Amino acid sequence: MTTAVSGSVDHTAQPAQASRQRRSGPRTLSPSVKWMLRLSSVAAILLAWEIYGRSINPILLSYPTAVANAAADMMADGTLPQALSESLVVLGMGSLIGVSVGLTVGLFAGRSQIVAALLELPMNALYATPSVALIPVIVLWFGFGPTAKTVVVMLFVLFPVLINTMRGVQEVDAALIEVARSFCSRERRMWRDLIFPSAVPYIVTGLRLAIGRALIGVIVAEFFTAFAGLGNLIVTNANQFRTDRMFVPIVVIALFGVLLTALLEWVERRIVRWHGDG
Amino acid sequence: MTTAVSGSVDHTAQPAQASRQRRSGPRTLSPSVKWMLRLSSVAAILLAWEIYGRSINPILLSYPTAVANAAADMMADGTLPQALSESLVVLGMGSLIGVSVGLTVGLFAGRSQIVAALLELPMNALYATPSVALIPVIVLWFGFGPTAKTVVVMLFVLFPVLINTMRGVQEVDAALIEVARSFCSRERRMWRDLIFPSAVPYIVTGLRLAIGRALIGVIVAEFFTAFAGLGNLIVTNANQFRTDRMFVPIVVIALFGVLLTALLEWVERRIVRWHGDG
Amino acid sequence: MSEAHQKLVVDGVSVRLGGNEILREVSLAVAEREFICIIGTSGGGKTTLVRAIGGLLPIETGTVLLDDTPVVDPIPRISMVFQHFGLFPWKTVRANVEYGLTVQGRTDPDGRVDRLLEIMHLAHVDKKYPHQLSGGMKQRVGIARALAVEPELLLLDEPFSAVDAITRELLQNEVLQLWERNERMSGVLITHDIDEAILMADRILVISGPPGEVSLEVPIPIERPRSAHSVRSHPAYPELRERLWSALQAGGKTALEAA
Amino acid sequence: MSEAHQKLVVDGVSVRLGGNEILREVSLAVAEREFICIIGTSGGGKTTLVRAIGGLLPIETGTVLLDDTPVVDPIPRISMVFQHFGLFPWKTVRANVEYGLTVQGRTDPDGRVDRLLEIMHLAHVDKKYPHQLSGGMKQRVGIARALAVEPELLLLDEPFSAVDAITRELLQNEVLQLWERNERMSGVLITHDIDEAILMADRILVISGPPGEVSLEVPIPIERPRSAHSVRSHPAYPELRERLWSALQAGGKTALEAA
Amino acid sequence: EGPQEAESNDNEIQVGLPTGKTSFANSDIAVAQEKGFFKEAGLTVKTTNFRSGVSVVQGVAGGNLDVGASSFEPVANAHARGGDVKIIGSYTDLLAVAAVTPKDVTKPADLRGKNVGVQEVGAFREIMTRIVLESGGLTQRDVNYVPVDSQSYISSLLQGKIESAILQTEQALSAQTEDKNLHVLENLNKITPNYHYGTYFVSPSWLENNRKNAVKFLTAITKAHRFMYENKEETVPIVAKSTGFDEKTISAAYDVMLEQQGVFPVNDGLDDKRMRQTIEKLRKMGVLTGPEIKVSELVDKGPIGDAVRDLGPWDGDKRWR
Ligand SMILES: Nc1ncnc2c1ncn2[C@@H]1O[C@H](COP(=O)(O)OP(=O)(O)OP(=O)(O)O)[C@@H](O)[C@H]1O
Ligand SMILES: Nc1ncnc2c1ncn2[C@@H]1O[C@H](COP(=O)(O)OP(=O)(O)OP(=O)(O)O)[C@@H](O)[C@H]1O
Ligand SMILES: [Mg+2]
Ligand SMILES: [Mg+2]
Repeated sequence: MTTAVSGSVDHTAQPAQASRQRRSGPRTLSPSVKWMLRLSSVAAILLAWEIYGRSINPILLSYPTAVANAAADMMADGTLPQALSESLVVLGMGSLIGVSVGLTVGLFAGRSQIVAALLELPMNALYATPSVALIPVIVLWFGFGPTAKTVVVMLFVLFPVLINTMRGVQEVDAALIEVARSFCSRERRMWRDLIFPSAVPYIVTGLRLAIGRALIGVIVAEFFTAFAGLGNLIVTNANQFRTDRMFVPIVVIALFGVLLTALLEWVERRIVRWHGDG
Repeated sequence: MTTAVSGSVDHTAQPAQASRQRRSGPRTLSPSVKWMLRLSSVAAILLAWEIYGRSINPILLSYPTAVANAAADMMADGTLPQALSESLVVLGMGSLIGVSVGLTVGLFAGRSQIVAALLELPMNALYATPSVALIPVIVLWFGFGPTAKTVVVMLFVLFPVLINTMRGVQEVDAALIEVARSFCSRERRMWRDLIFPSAVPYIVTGLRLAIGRALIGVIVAEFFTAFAGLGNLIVTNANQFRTDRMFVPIVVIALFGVLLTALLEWVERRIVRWHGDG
Repeated sequence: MSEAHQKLVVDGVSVRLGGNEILREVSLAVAEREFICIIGTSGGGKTTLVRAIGGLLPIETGTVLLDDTPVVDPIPRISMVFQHFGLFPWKTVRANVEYGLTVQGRTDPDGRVDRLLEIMHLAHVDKKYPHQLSGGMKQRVGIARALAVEPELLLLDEPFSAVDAITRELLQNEVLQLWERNERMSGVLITHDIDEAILMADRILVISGPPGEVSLEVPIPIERPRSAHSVRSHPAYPELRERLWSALQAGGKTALEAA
Repeated sequence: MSEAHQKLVVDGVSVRLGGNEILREVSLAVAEREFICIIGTSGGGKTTLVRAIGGLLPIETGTVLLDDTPVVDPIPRISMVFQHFGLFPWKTVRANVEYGLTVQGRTDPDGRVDRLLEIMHLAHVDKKYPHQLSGGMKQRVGIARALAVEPELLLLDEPFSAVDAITRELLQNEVLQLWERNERMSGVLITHDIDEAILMADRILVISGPPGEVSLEVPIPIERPRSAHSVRSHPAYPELRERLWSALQAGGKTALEAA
Repeated sequence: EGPQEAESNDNEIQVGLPTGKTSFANSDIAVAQEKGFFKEAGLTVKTTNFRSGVSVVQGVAGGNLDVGASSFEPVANAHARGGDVKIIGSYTDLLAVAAVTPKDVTKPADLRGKNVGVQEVGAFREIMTRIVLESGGLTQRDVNYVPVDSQSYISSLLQGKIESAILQTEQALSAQTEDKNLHVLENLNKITPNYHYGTYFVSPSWLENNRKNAVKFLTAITKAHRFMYENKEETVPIVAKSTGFDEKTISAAYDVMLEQQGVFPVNDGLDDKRMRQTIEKLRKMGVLTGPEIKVSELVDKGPIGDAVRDLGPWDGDKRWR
């Protein structure tokens, strides 16, 4: 029941309906528009690549249709599935360990200034050390097998997760920490109720960065520690200048990057339901 | 002026002074304790390396004192300063461009769903693409010189900055955006007053990740295009089994990582004075 | 036009948030230089209403008109004090108060910011950051910020909720004085204090909800200037208070028990 | 011991924050089952005082004793309602209310959480998240959370500041009833509303500052149960109100004008 | 640096070398430089080291390098895949590498079941490894391939992580001084004397516009090769400087490479038969795939022919080619 407005209003005086559209602020695009934008950018890039790739020296760059043909061949002759399965094992194990270690150490180091101070310099140094220097030592300790590869992937994944997690933990709202303390939350509980949830956006960003790193880590590991998987496919085909075939594993990796990122975002949206949309 | 307590208190009943120490909560370590912890972890690692390094074949792994001697030699004969200066130019230019582009694109993409949707797939794909695939194209476009190296470093730096900045912008407090809108802040101003400051912790984390990536990017660039700078020193000395000399540029890189990170933190502390300490 | 004296007209405004109907066809009007108060039970939709008036929310049906022009986006002529304070943590008290002026590219020729810092008793903390302030201080910064832009329509969402009785009386008087001295400012104040509403308003609206509707509208016949004392001793006061109280109570039941 | 009836003793407590002296040698005591109110001007140090009592702040000098044991860290027997609400954004209303119990590893055998959700009129929003609540709703969640752990000392920092007059009266009564029914609970309530303090307190302390000091202490001789009406018509009321008001005013000048 | 400058300065040549640090086999350029042969020809030559022959081929194909130095197989592969490169000369047409193993490996057949270090499958060192294995009647399936990048090649050998590595002659000798337990199992030139090793190559479009410079370059290189045979005293220090090895090692390597085997050609060094056989070998091993290639299309003997004609051919020694 609405009461009368004090003073009558001219209902037709202003084209209010028309101008309601212009409302600015955090615009939310509809999913279909988003998909259109996404696909159109991909299409534009593929087209440009096709045109440019056809125009230049074939040993430098292939083009999408040639790569697609090569991919079909490599699926048919079994080289691609085989290489893929080899790489995926390393990718999975290495990422799993890297993410677990990064999360755990990051949570501790973000919360404890002692742990942070102890780790700080060695961590920053190790992170900046090129893998060329580390690989001989890794091989020395872990041999040439899958273990060494896993360690390489782990090292690639570790730092983005660790550094982002650490920062996320440090940025926890001090007021909420005080609330948790006032309810006598023990440290362990505090992580679950407060520190972890509020660090989630940082952690997700770390994971997102880790995805790309993990995929590149697999390739690097397969270059330097054993002839297997997608990395091996890249090298052998690169040595023969079979650019179309060389690009197949690379495109597969890139696709993986896209898929895993999308998966991560989907998982985050499912878990973090409490978030305001603006 | 304090008024009387209603009911008298036994002042000596409890050892309150003694137990005041146990107060938990966000402990703040004094700078000197922090430095002690930092240095002791570094000392422990150097000692372990020295002992382990001396125990195994010197061609595999050198040890700190030998590396220090080699560094002194290389300073004296000018090889190190020369290589360093070559690498630093590439490092500086590449990082500068990578950070600028990452920041700019990240701010835009974080704020505009259209930009984000357009960039999303190509960005995720490119980020997961191993540099082996990109280097022939980079060389084709930019030659073998410093320009190509700069581009490689830029690509290494770009993504951590971009992805973290983007997320930082997306995590801006919706309530504050509403405040800014209510005061009719134009979009441009909103970035300065609100979006940028609140994204700072994310951006700093991105920069921190970028430091390590930039340093590794320089080495990769110097390996895969024309040999030069510190990367060249690594390769040349490795080829001649001079492991102690090989480790000099590697240690220099690692030190740089530590120094740049410390610098970043110092700058952040100077800029972000408003922050509560917990 | 004949309706020129109506500064703000809210006509049949409905708002949905997160799928729920929060406001249902709310209509009201505020005349030029009028000061109205809105009271209503917690969760009734008061904040949502002022956000809609301020152009901050998409309206489902209806219109908000300021001087006969639809308000679709925020406009500089309206400014707002937020229930959640909404201070920028990285700006000092002074910079927060200056914010509206800066952002609208305006200067402060008459030392308005200094005066407001004085009036709000914030001059001594003008270089502090929000996390160093008490709750009441934060609230006063929010009020000063909204007043600094000298709006034609001032929207105040529970502006005195975190200040003590003394400061509250001081601030009530200050806001009323600023309003009286200003020739063009109309005001909409949300409060949960009936006495405050009677003290300050030309007219009081009671919003009950959800979904929020205007369930009562009473003009306050008490002549200005008013004081807490003069209001309470006014002959109309007991009946007024009683009416508002029962309207609140009726709406309150709905609001608090609504599923 | 002869002092066993003193539940809480604050003795000569001084606190510094960010280099400033916020509390200076504050002493007070709360007896078993006593309910005291603290009033004082904005920025005077009230919040700081209850944080110190709750074991949340390092004390520079002095002691806080609960049942003659120093409170150095938070203890489960004390719980607190925060002026800033302090809800967990990622927990539903129900999970927020249950928080204290969960965190202390306790169960809810008597359906206490459900009852509190009812009492606080939150049952219908128990699955919502804080960002979907109005200001008053958030405040009620904070109160319910503190009550759910049934503390021996309940610290309430302006717990009714964001609720309307009706809800406020309801909640005041609910809190008083919970307190009366509970055999062991003492209470310290910070408010900026003198009438609220008179209605609820056995004794009222006025804090003036900064630095915060106890500038007045008055017992309230009005017999319980009280109601808003019975209090106002009590013969001691006008004089009480007048005393508190002027104490507040005296302290207020210091607080608001302090450099 | 870069192609733009090369175009603006007609007499400047950018040369890409296929190893991170210049090897003895590529030191002919250093000799030509030091002895002023390039200057005499009116050329300014700039060299850049690369990670592998593949990178050099890409540089030449992309127009960033004028002349590339690389072993035969990347060039052949690039040509087969439409990469448009042409061989115009050789730095060493005979193999100048050796298989190095611990002393308990006395013949290639002993490598059965051992860890064998290779850098990349399908790259030069892996092909050489397979040739060694073949000579002992083994295939790659009879050993464990272990990937070792160029930096840790030798350290892995010393450490026992791998038991065979293909090294440049000077590296092989140096490795033996580092670890007395190592020895040269076989010089590859012994096992496959008719394998074409090192080439200088260009892109046809560059050759078309810079034919004179190509002739000048090859003239200076041929002069350098001849000088190296005639003057060990002067050659050894120059090579030692460009490779970074000590003179003793280089002197020993000189004896193997020049005195015994004569790996540097003194005439055109482009033997059709040798190249045809190399192509066949690569095809058989599966490291050269794709369309048929003809030596006549892969090689342009014009410039080296002109150079040798100017200098006058050498003969009289079985090493002279
Ligand atoms: N972290 C801090 N650093 C410096 N000063 C602080 C800090 N926190 C609080 N203060 C100061 O302490 C004083 C008391 O603050 P407190 O929050 O205790 O006041 P209060 O009595 O609760 O006021 P209100 O009624 O407005 O909430 C204020 O002047 C405030 O500026
Ligand atoms: N984003 C949202 N999604 C869903 N419901 C919402 C959202 N925001 C507010 N609401 C609901 O809208 C109703 C009105 O909220 P509003 O903040 O306008 O109330 P209010 O009258 O200002 O109350 P208070 O006096 O407690 O501040 C509440 O029931 C609240 O739960
Ligand atoms: Mg509200
Ligand atoms: Mg307070």
